[in-house]
Amino acid sequence: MKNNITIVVLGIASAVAVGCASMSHNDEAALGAKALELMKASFHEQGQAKLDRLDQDEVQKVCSEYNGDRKIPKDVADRLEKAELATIKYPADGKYVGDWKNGERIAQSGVGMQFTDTAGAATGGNCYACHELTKAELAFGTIGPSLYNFGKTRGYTPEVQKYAFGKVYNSEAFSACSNMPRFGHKGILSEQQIKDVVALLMDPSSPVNK
Amino acid sequence: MADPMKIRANMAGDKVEVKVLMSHEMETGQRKDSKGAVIPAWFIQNVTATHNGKTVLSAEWGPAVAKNPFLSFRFAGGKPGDKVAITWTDNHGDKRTDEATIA
Amino acid sequence: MSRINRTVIAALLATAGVALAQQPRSAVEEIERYRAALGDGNPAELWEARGEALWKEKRGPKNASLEQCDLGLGPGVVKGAYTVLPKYFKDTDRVEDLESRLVSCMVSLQGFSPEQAKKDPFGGPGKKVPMDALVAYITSESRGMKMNVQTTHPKEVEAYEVGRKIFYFRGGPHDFACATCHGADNQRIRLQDLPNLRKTSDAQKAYASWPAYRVSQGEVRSFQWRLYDCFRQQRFPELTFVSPASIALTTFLAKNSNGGTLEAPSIKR
Amino acid sequence: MDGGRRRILKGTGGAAVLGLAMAAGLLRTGSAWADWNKAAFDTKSLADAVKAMGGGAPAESKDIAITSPDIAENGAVVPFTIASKVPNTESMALLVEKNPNILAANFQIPQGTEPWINTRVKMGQTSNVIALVKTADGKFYYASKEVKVTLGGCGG
Repeated sequence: MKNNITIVVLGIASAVAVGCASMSHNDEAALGAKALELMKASFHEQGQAKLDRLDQDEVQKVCSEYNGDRKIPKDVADRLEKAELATIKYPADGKYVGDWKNGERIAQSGVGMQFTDTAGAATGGNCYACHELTKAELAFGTIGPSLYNFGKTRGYTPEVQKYAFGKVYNSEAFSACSNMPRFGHKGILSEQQIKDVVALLMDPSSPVNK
Repeated sequence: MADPMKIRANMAGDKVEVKVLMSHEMETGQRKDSKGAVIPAWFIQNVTATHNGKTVLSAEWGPAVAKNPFLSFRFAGGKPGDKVAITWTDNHGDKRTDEATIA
Repeated sequence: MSRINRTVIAALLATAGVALAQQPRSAVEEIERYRAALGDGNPAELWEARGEALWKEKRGPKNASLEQCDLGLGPGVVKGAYTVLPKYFKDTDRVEDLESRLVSCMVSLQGFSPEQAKKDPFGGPGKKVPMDALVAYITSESRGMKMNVQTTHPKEVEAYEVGRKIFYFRGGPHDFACATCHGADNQRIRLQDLPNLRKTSDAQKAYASWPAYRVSQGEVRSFQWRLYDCFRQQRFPELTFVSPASIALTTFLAKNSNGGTLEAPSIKR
Repeated sequence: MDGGRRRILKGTGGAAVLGLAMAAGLLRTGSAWADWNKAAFDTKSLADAVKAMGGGAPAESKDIAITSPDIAENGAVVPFTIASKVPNTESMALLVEKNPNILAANFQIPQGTEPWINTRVKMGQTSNVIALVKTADGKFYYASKEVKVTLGGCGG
């Protein structure tokens, strides 16, 4: 291992020496391995957050590589989206829309799954952190698009309901390397909670559609 | 033992502008610790500022004053080189006085 | 506030004769006013004063001060030192940021064990720790100076490149990486502006505004704390204080801020 | 905290408990009480606060100015400047309507000191904030403005 690191460092040094901005794939892979090794030694488990949170799945691995100026190739994106689409468990009862009032609470709440949070306690979706949803809430983020009038503009159809459910369940199935968490796939929100968030987006009486 | 205050006193036209930072928790008595026990209130109750022995400001504070309090005020009759002294007393009876020279 | 409420209040104020000087400002403009109003009178000054006293105080088993600590510009040089950190140090044979360098000096000069020196990395309610105060003092001595981090030693190069990988590393239940929130221009989380740390101008402004007095916590927070709490919110495990990954990531971010003027300790939400 | 104090006094009255309460800093002894208007700091409304300060109904005044941002990025620290042009202003107080207790701070302004104060208070939620002025002849005047408190940061 020690020899490997030395080689990596030499590789970097030479790359820098010639003023080369991009590195070869091999250098990147070796650096990635080194970074992971260093991270495993630099974090410790606390509360519900164990070290296995640093073990990346395929989406995390691929999307860590294709970042910033390196855009994900279309074939890789297609492959990822197809695999993620297969993970979505749509409600057995065929109903996608729950209670928008509860959905609003979920959209407001950012608690859950941090090492300071109680394990197993109800988690939020924190939708407002990244999205505009209603006109009443001024403190909304802009990492994601505005979802104001989501149902009103797209139509209150079963197809849009199903899409909204799937998107919240696993965003990577529709847009590879999206920044949005895979709320259903990763067990952040329950099926009922996702239905409630869908209601916030799709219920005609929800403030999102006012 | 409380930390010293940070006091600035500068001429602003014909008046002295005083700015003071105090080191204090200003605990409201409404918060709970991680075990659910109420953290007792602990806050500055009285602040007095004097210039040449004369009181130029006195204040009563409740726990709603922000942690590590900041206070600024202006008074007439001071000149560079004069001393401004500030004293605070908290609800534990702890007390601290610091002094600054008008610049 | 609803539009109706605003109108009612505007009417009330108008009745009271307190004329609204301007048209209602946007939320972002109001937040700017909020920040500006706090700028004058930063409680971080209380930490700076405490840190300066601690720097000169004889402490530890060797009953020595930190005044001979080499922070990167030679023993005892405090002014400007923060602008060259993180940096490779020959005596410890590794790259160190300010906090890890202070730990090294507490060990070598004052005779503390590494465990003792690292025991209380961050302050909290009713708990003042030397590290926060020392960090506030030392950074304040570089205020107004330009960041100037060099990666000439191979270990500095390695720290920078590994730090870059960590910046883009997605993990945890939410798939978050540093880049999730800090990889694009002009984004906000809730009302907070998110600097794009891939871009020089944003990186300069962001890095050079730490450490900071956080009004929400009433504490001066170091850059080690900034990373610690970002990773907490990323749902990662707990970042170990002055760990190699934290120093590597700091090297990446600090170097990207080169040329930026240090405006720290600052005051933040 | 004051609610707690009353509970202890009414609920037990035992000397040992009182001793403990004192040790815990819930109660205070000594003369400092004299120049701290506990009754006023216990009130929940503007009318009660003025009453506790020995006044009658306060009148709204255009000669009082409150300067602050309309939106606070964090309720833990909200900066305010209050200024009075009311003749013979003797004291100025800052009140936050929706805080657990309305009165935040009260400043005595002697002759020669400008009726102008800049300080920072905590706000638990979006609320009206009131600047209350007492004149030398014992009359009370006020002005108010709403300040919104937002949820900051990542919300987690």
